[in-house]
Amino acid sequence: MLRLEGIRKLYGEDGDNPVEALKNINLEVKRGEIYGVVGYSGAGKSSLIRCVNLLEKPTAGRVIVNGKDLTKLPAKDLRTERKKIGMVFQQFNLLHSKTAFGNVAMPLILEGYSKEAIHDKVMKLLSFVGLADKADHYPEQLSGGQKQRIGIARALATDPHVLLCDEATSALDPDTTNAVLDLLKQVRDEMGITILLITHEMNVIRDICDKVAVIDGGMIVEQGTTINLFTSPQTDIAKSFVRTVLNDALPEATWKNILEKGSSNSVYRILYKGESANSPLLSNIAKKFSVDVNVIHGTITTIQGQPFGNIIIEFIGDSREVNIVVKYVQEQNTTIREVAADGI
Amino acid sequence: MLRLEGIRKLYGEDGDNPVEALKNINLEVKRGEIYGVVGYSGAGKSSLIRCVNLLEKPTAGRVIVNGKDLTKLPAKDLRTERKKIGMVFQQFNLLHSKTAFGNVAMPLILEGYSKEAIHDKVMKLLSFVGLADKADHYPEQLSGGQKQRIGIARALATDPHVLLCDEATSALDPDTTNAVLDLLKQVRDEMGITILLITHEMNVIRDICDKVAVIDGGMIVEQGTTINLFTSPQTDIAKSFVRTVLNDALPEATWKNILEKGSSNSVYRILYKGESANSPLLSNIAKKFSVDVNVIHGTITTIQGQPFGNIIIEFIGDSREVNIVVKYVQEQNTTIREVAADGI
Amino acid sequence: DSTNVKVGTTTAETPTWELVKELAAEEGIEIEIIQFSDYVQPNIALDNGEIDLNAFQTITYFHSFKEEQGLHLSAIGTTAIWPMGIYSEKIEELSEIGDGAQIILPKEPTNLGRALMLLEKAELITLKEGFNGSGGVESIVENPKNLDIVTVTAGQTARGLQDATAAVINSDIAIAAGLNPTSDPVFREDEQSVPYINIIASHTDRKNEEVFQQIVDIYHSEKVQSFIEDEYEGAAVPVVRPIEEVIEEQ
Amino acid sequence: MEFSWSWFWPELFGSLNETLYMIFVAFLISLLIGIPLGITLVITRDQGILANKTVFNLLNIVVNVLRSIPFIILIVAIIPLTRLIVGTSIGTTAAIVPLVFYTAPYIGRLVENSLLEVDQGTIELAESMGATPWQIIWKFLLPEALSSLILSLTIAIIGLIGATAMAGAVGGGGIGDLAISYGYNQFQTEVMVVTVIILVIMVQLIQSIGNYLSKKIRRS
Amino acid sequence: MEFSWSWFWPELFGSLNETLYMIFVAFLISLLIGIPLGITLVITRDQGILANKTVFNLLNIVVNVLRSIPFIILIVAIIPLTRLIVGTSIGTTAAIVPLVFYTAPYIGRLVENSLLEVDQGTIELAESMGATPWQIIWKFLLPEALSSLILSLTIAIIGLIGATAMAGAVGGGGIGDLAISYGYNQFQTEVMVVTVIILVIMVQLIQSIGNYLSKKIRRS
Ligand SMILES: Nc1ncnc2c1ncn2[C@@H]1O[C@H](COP(=O)(O)OP(=O)(O)OP(=O)(O)O)[C@@H](O)[C@H]1O
Ligand SMILES: Nc1ncnc2c1ncn2[C@@H]1O[C@H](COP(=O)(O)OP(=O)(O)OP(=O)(O)O)[C@@H](O)[C@H]1O
Ligand SMILES: [Mg+2]
Ligand SMILES: [Mg+2]
Repeated sequence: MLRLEGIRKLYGEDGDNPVEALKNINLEVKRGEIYGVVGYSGAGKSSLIRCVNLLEKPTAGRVIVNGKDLTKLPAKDLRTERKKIGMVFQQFNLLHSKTAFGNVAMPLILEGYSKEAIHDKVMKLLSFVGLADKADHYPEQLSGGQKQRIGIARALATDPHVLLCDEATSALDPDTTNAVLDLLKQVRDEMGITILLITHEMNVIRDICDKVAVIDGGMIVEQGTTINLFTSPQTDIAKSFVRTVLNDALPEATWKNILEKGSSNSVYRILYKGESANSPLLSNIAKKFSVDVNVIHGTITTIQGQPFGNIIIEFIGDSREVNIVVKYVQEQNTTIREVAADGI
Repeated sequence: MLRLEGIRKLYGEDGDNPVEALKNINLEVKRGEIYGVVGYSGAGKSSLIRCVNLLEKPTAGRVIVNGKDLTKLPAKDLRTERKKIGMVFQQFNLLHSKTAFGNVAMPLILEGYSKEAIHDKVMKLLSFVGLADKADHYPEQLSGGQKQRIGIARALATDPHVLLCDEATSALDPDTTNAVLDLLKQVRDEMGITILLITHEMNVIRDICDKVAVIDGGMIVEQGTTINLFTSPQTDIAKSFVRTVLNDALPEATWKNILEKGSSNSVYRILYKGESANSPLLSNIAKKFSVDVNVIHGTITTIQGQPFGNIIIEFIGDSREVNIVVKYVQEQNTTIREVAADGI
Repeated sequence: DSTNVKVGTTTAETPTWELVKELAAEEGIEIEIIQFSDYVQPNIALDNGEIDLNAFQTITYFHSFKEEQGLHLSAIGTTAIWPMGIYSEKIEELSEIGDGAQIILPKEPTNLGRALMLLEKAELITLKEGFNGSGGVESIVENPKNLDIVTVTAGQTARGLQDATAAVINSDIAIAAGLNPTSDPVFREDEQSVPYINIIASHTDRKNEEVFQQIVDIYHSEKVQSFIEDEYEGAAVPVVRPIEEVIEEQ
Repeated sequence: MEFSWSWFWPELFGSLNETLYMIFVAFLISLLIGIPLGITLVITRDQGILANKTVFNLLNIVVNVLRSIPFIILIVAIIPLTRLIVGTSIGTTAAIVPLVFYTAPYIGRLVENSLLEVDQGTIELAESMGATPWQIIWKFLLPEALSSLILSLTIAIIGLIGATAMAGAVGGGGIGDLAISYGYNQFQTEVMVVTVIILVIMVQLIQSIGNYLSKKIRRS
Repeated sequence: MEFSWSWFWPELFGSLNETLYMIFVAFLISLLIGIPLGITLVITRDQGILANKTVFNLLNIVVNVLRSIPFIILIVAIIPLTRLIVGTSIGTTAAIVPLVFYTAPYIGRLVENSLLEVDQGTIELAESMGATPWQIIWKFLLPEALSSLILSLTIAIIGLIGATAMAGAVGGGGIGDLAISYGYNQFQTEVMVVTVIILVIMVQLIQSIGNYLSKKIRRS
């Protein structure tokens, strides 16, 4: 549905210090997929998404949407294709001269919808994003999150085939974020929309994305299914992103506590996923061995429907017994490793 | 240091449909405190913070900063006070005509600092926010997060006594957010700056705030220390915010699983905090009773230096034995309650 | 329709033409007055046939203009003389004009050449040989007193009296500005000097049209003559002479 | 020559009539030419939505040429054209042609300046929606610039009023010419005062309407 | 009358000199008056940073009055003032005074329009920093509006060049007057062509510089 091939983007080409924001990006999003892109600030995420609908002309590479190479299309055909691509802008890009209603109505007006059809559709969308009562407000009378929601409603107005979201929930509180994500999921399920989504909130990725790409310095450094990224991130940057949701780094204070007690050599991290998460591992250990198990940190959760645990435990007991326990855990097909001095 | 008394804010007073954005807000932030404000989009957070430095004139109420009622000050004195109040804007408000350097330098220029002093200070701040190499870039050549960081650096330039942050990290990736939060903590510890901070990211609150207020519909519906809010939120809205970090709602899939196994009546939520978190509770249960303990969901973490756990466990075993276990847990001064049908 | 006649003129002469219009109406001639604030357009428009007559210029200006532009225009009647004078608030006699004195001249083409000739006649400057009234300060060949000659719009000449040593002022402007064109000037044009007689002009092809002659006759009527004398208080001196005679003398 | 009120009033109303006629028609036509001109200057410029060096340079020069010729010379220069359009080069209607040649490029420049102030994000938005250049102009650029455009057009119409005073050169008449011919040339202070007062009222009225509309649209 | 190049060249250079002198001095002074005027119109208006109805209304009316008076009448109206300032009402220097009266309010309006386009957030930012009104104007408003201001001033200076052509009325001379006196009134086509070409080049140059600077500042 959407394929980027060898995309390169150089800003300020003719200036003194050009910035290479994207270096050979290859990425494919299938129809109906929700694809997330994460990366540090300035990594090139916005540049990437803006290349998809050619708001930013890639310096090199091909952008294939729905089988057509957009970089090769004449202006008229590009417009036709763009109509099928909705976009939520990082900076909202609302029209100051239009009310909330007018902003959402804009793409419908361009399409030449009838007045009633526009009214119905817009009010439905505004209700969806919880702003039906703000229909007559102008952008400067709206809060940051309200502006963002207008941007989302607008992007969905014409039932696009592809939706590009640049930090579409970054200004939203968790509840509103969830509502928006539910809406996106619903739209995907019902209409098969394809979504490319930039975010720095890993819970958004966790809750909605099928696949993720991690971008750093203009390159994709890691990509794959969401569950894989969460359970076995490869790059440091991916690990650091995953940590924000899975909370797998031991807080300094806790670590200090442990060190003071002198028990740092019996602190282990246990990672388990899928079926194994359902067997009462900790309970078994306590029952079978003469060690006490203390969970000091971690998260047990569900990612894309699969249980997943990442916990740090302290074994209290004889060190030889602890070694036996560790072996036992390994036999259960579960990852266990001693926690290093930095708590990771 | 900073006190709001009976603040009320009515927008569009003379128009057809005025909006009452703030209703009788009372709030006090002590010197050196980091005070967080959370709330849904449109709750009135920005309005509140903008009333503190009188960017928005409150319709009623007093704004006392450093012992002075700002609403009563003549223009000149108000300016003097404002110089001591740094502000990070939700929409950045960068000057398009100035480079990153120029934007950060602005408050220093207004203060009449020498050229060298300005250069040193600005470059230090830019390095702090990781943008030393972007000093010569203009705002439109910066990414969303980079713009926000410029805004942060600018707000800190004149070593203000009070810092107002309106979603200062909402456009930042987790690592950058952490760096910024560390910086803020450091500034607070070293210079005793007082910080009022709006966010919808509960991990920001968790990591940095001493106190929190939850605002809804223009009113403060809950306020207190961060640890209290996290461990015993009172209002639904506070609970919903806490959930985003503590992850205390059981995912639907997991719950469905449990229901299918028919063991829903032995699913319990255990909440423990402070010292009690350090005794190997689960291990004790497993050892003492003939039930298996399976942790199906939850988070064990540290909030403001105190251990805190919020986990959902399934007891596998005889229901009478389970009842005994529940009593045992209660005797350990730990909260335990059966999980309701909605997974909460 | 020859009974409808468009006459192009300028503000100063409009009152007279209003009267002529009234009188002509009695004879079944309908006159439409078109006021110009410019001295080029009336001749161009006349040549184009956009107006039927014009009356605003001296015979000298008229001749040089039509010759240079190759226009087919003819003078068909005289109107009046608007004698120019050299006025001053600073001096009583021409001889008092000192070295480097500033003299203001009106700049409109019909006025400028005439003002220069007046200066020449006052023996302040010498113009190039054969100067026919068309041309500007570049026509001065000798300026023994190094006069600083500045050209301004006619309306400005009187207003600049306070600033300059002397000014050449049209008599209508002088009156309007509260000056007396007969007694105030330090030097004045001859009231009957042929070159400065203002004329009525038409397209050459139509110069013999009867209605035009009728209008000239009305202009020369007793009523109009006394009107001019009253209305302009001496600023305009009516001239009733056959046009052929004037052309010959010129 | 004495001043007479009985002569003056009908004269004044006639002139006012002429002025209003000239302003109305000339402004309308100038709008019709000037706004598209300004738009074209914006969209064809380097990095505009229909960037076209040739068209931009051409129009830019045409505007500059028209803007640099003194009005009286402009009047003469286009006499053949004037005659072609209105059948005569003399009179109030004929004066409208040079007035348009004067005002349209002026409006073009003012519109250009206003439109250039529209945020780049607005154009991005429009492009992302697949808007046609036509739609970008009408649905995005113009509405977003409207507040500034109105002030620009206010400036233009007041400039036009100033220019009508020169229409007397071709027998256009009007209140400005009345002021000059009688008030200035004939030293009739009464005429000068009354006409200037009328002009001031006219300008004040137009500016007030412009300010009001612009402010209402800007909402701040 | 014949045309003579030997007469023409020195005349042309003299006129060019006069024009440049008038433009330079008049523009400079007009800037010094017009920019503060425009700024004051912006900051004293309703909801401006120094909102003051009386000052705003007063200046608004003064600007309107000056903008509504035909240039030639403006010249007369301020003769006493001109005399007071430059000692005479005749000549190039004297022409500068009415040119300033014409250009300064014009610049005021253009500056006003440009400044009003500055984002409200910029002023908020300035206020949050405790900037004085003076600093808000110089450090925030003007730099942020600079690109548009430059185009506005380009429009103004070209308008001023047009007005200098009328300065001939008080003996100001200049290239526009040369064009009118010789090119137009005396039908010396050569003068007309050369002077108009010079004017066009001048305007083209100014507009190009304006466009270039404005674009460079806008960076897009
Ligand atoms: N200028 C204004 N005129 C009218 N209503 C306004 C204005 N500014 C804000 N509001 C309204 O006041 C309410 C509070 O706005 P505010 O910006 O304080 O919300 P917020 O809590 O900061 O939200 P967010 O998290 O989305 O930024 C909103 O409903 C908003 O629509
Ligand atoms: N117009 C431009 N000119 C020069 N450099 C630019 C331009 N736009 C972006 N950049 C640079 O390109 C890099 C990538 O920017 P981009 O906006 O894609 O980042 P991002 O990943 O979206 O970051 P964020 O999360 O902060 O929004 C940044 O270093 C930025 O400074
Ligand atoms: Mg971005
Ligand atoms: Mg807000």
